[in-house]
Amino acid sequence: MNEERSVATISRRTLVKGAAAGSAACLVPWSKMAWAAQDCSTLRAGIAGYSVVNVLDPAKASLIPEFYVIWALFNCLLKFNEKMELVGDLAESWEHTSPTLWRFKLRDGVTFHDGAPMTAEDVKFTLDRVRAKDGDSPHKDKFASISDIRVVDPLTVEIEMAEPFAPLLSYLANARTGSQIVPKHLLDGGDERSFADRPVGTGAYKFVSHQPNVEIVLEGHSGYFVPDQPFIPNVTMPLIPEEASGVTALLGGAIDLTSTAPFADVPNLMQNPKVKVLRSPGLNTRFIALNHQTAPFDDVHFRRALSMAFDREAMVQIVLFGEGTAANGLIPAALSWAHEPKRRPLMSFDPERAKAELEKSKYGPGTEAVVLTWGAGWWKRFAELFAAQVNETLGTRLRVEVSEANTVYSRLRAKDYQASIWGWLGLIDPDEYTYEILHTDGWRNFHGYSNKDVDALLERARGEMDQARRGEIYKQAESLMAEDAPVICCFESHVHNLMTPEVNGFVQLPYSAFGGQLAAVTSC
Amino acid sequence: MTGLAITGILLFAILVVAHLMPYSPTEMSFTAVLKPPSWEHIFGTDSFGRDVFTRVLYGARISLLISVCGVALAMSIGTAIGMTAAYFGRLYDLVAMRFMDLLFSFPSFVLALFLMVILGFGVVNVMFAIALVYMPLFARLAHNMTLVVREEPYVQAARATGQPSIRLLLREILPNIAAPLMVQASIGVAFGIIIEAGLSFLGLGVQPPTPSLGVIMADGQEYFRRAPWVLTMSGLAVCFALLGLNLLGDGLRDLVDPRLRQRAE
Amino acid sequence: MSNLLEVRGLQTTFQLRGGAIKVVEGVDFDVRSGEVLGLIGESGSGKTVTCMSILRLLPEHASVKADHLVFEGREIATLDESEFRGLRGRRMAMIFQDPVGSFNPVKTIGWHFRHVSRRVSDSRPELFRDRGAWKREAAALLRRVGIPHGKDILGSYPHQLSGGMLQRALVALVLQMRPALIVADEPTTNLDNIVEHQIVELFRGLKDEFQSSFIFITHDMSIAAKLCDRIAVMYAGQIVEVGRAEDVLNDPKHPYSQGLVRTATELAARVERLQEIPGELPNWRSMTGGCRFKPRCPHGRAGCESPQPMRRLTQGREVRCLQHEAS
Amino acid sequence: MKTLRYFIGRLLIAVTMMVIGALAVFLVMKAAPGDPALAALGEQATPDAIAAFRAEHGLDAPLIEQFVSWLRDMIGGDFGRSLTIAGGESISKLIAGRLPNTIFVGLYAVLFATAISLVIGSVAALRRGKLSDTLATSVAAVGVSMPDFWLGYVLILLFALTLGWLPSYGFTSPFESLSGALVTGLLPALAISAPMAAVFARTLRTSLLENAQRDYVTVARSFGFSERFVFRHYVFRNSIIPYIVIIGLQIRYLLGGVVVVERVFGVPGVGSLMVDAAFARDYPVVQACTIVFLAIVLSVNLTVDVTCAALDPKRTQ
Repeated sequence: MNEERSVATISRRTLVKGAAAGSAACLVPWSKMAWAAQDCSTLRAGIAGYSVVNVLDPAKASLIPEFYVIWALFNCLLKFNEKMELVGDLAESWEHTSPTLWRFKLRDGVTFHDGAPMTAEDVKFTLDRVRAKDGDSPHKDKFASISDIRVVDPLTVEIEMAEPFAPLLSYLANARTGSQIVPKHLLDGGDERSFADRPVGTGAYKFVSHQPNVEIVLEGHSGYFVPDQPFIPNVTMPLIPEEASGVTALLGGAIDLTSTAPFADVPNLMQNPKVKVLRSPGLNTRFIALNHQTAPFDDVHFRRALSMAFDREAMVQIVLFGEGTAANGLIPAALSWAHEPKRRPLMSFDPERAKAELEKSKYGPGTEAVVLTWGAGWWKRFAELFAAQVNETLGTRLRVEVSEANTVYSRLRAKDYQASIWGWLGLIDPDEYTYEILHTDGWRNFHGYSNKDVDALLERARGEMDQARRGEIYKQAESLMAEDAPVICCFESHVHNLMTPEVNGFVQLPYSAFGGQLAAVTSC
Repeated sequence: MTGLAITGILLFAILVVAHLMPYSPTEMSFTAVLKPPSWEHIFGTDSFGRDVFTRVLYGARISLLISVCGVALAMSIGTAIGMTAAYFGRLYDLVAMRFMDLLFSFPSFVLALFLMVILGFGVVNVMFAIALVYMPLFARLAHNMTLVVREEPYVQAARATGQPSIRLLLREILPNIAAPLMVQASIGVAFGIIIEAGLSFLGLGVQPPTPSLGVIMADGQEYFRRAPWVLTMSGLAVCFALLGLNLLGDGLRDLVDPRLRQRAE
Repeated sequence: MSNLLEVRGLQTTFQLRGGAIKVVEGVDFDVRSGEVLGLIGESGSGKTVTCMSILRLLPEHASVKADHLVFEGREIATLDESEFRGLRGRRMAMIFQDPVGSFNPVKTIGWHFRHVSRRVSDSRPELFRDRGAWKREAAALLRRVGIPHGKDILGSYPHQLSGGMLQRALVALVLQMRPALIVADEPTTNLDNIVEHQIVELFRGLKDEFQSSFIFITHDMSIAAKLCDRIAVMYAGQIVEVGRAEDVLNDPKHPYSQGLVRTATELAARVERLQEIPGELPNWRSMTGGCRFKPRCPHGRAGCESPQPMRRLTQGREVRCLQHEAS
Repeated sequence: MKTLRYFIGRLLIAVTMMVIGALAVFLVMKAAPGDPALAALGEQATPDAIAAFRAEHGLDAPLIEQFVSWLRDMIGGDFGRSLTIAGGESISKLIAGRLPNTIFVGLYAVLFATAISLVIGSVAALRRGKLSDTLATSVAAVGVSMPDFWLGYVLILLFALTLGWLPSYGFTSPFESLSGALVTGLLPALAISAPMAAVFARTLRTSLLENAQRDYVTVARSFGFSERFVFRHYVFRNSIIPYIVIIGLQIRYLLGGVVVVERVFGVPGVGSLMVDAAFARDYPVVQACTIVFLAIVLSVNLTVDVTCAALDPKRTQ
């Protein structure tokens, strides 16, 4: 950075600009009234519980708050409706011409925020970019089985699969998938970094500014293809580090809508006339990740013992204040067609059997191990409770080590851990919950778990186009997995959105597709 | 002397009463989650159904321990630096004291925070953070007083008899500057507790399940709308402890400094 | 010669944690207009307290009683605080021992003069005849007290001046207000001999020049001799002897006065071994009703235990001693 | 003239302190464990990605080289770029956006502390020994003993959640709406200022009492000056210097309070930035914030020194 520029960065003008932007995040009652007077020209949709949004480039994004924004800026070929059924978004229609060939007809007259029309070229470019073998997109594995993408005409695109691949459609939907359609004319040979800073999509809202750790400002995309959406011309997305603070902000009139709610407060908030609470069983999974390459978790009996040594129901009550359901596997109940409703014995609290398993194990009571966790809030208490309960039942000596989320994540990937709380939110296909986490070369498999039969089943599921039958396979696979207890499934948490009574039209999806739902909001 | 009384009560509570409590500070009871204050739980219970009062007692013990160790460390190092600097003077004095001034120029909590980032979280590091924050205070105090005492005839005399400096510092000077240092220490302990609480409150300090005052408050803060008593009660306990220590410090100061004492009349 | 100040039965008590102690008791004396009354006695004999009692400058825990206090012909013992404040500075002022501590350290000498002048603007309107009138007056007074370029020091701060300078400045400050009565409380003790000499000379000059009366507190007979018209000797909170300066100094009647004078002459004569008064001031709590000098008195006799009144010897000569009962 | 020389002297000291402080921070930071590259790159960090990252941030240049360039940039007002919490964002920009808020809240707090302490301190001193004195003194004692962040929550509970008078969270920048800033800053400022006010009040009380016993006060009375005049121009005027010195000394605790309280009330200031950065192991940001805080303290001390010099003629000697 040269002198002039560095001087410029601290010139008063920037100060003012920065501060003004910074402040928009938080408002006093009357500045709210001021806005209300303008008949709600700005929807203040707080992203609670996160303070960091790095990249807004779909292919590169990984953190959930990043997607909260991306979902508002971009569209995919498909999307989920409120019943979680796949419907067309940028794609008008699609057909399955052969087990391995998909053809999508694109919607006509869709334009990017910069006015350029969206065509099949952009779709091809986007998907090629995401799946590029040498690329660094965290989502590339989802599209690994694509063999070729062909532009038939400006509004038709064909996707050729190496082998039949059932999850493809879900992965082309506007979720945490990275398949959001990006403009070729900007990115082909363009500067990816600047795109990540000033993303351009086809979404209902276009990017205005981003003040790191403070807020993201969006404004309506006049050329949006859904008639008279978006209803509300401007959106600001304040970043509020603590969920609890999010509530305070809402009650204090500083924001209209939150992305999440602190579990502790939900019951009270439901009673509170000043707040509307949306709640639904979440598409997510929370578990204790175990490193099979280190003692004591290299012993299947020990792992099973753990799995039965604590009370999942109690955990839901204590850690989530009841805002969730005890897990019966990795696939959440919200994916009913793939979820086993009958409680698996290995996933229920059974001290006797747990002790019995410990007998079989080569590690006795008094075994020591460290459970990683992070941050404040319920993550910490999650680990605390787990360790405490297990120690009480088995007489083991599990110890909690609090670190910081990023660090935990890199330690997980480096397999530099014994056990750690972990979880995935916003995954929309059973394949993500199972194949990616359990398959020998699933990219979310940080546990070193490998079971031929499970792998086989998961591969078969990918090829099975009939949803019912596919679901059965997953149930089978999970029952098999349960025997090895590769991870200790704990619970799924509900997803919540809080809003002021004035907010109407916001539809909540189980994967908390926050930004994606803003376009339909009619009033605030 | 109120300070002494309160501090006495405090010590009695954390050393004796803690053991008389029917509850464990760490053992969870899912039947008694988030119970508001009542006769069997005067501070109520937390999200794990643990008796907050019991936790506060044990927490106070740990916080106090951390703070005392930190301050003790600060006092020994700081005093050593201050005394030697004043005694030997010259460049060493200049460099050492300037460095202390530098440390003194950092906002206390910022310095602690910075150190936690470097060293990582945890009990011992909180102790070091406190020590680092208070070292310059003691260094300055010791420095100034040594400068005075050094000129006293008996010190000069001892010097003349060619006593080794170390011995001189320990035998002649230290005893004469000890009292004010102790005063500073008792107040330092109070501030130490605040620092510990602050760091742990942010989640950068002591880590659960170790129940330090800061940890308890951090936990209470998470659901303080649902169960305000956890945060408020533990906070009140902190105030009580600090009040005791501060008053104690003032009392000691009056005792030590006759000018101030006579003014107190 | 009329009396400017008449003090009768002055009694000052300090309320201390240990109980009340009478520091000044049964003090009677007059100050005639235009004269210098020397108040003499070793330190702690209550000289300063006596004067501060009259000016009501003692802290709250001191209580002052007097049968009557007549100043300029009016009873001032009964005046309420605000009325009395009207007198302070304007009519009666005090010059304290420590010149350095007497000035407000954060204000210039000029500041002091300005506000003192304001204080007396009604009695001395000429000071504000025009801007800077008070300045000129101040400069003149400073010159008078021996600070030639007075104007310059108006701008300087106390800590920039020497003790002697400040003492002179303080005197000038008081004179600026033209009070009728000036109490000078050992104004020379903190100064070295030369300066002391100069100050004493200064007072001699002033005494003739300004028509004010002085109470000059000192423990130094030689100064008293140079300066005073009359002398009152104080011992242990009582006046033990009053008289014209030369009488008291040449022929002291009270054993204590005698002792004082002897030491002084010996001092002047540079005698080898000083013959000091044996013993020391009695402590306030163990004070008996009788003669307070008895424990140290060479002529102690039966009867000294009973309270001793002032005994009139000749016109204007009184002494508090049993020896002079007869006459 | 003297004052000017004095000021320049102070300034030089402050600047040297600043530079040395910066060096200390830099070196310590370098000694810190943990790989910023790993912390920075999210999911799927490939070895070559890490290498590239390290190269981009010059993390593998020799220490001294890194230091020199870092210092040069910093003097130019460029603190480098954030690693994790605002990937790639220029830290100077981050801080520039937040510094005004921090300063505003800080000043606001000092203002409160001063106002409160002036009243309590004077009352205590004037009614010394009386009930109001004991009351004031014990209020002060309690004040010092309250952790500011806890007080913050109590205030929220009271004024925002129970009474609903004041916003419980968030802060309006003074640049946007001064009144807004004053309202949103009220609770944070109160929380921070309580302990300060207590300390200030005590100092004021003691030095008032001390000065009330000085000779020049008696002398002033002997001039017949009114009690009010004596209090104003003698007692108070002479007590104000130690009072200001204490304010200067306390600023480091005050800023400490700001850090936590900003977090509690969601004030987008340098303090909350530093806490976020601390969690995310964003070393450059933590480093920058620390230095900014150091700079604030030093400049405050400088101001205090100069003010005292102006108020106390002895100083410049």
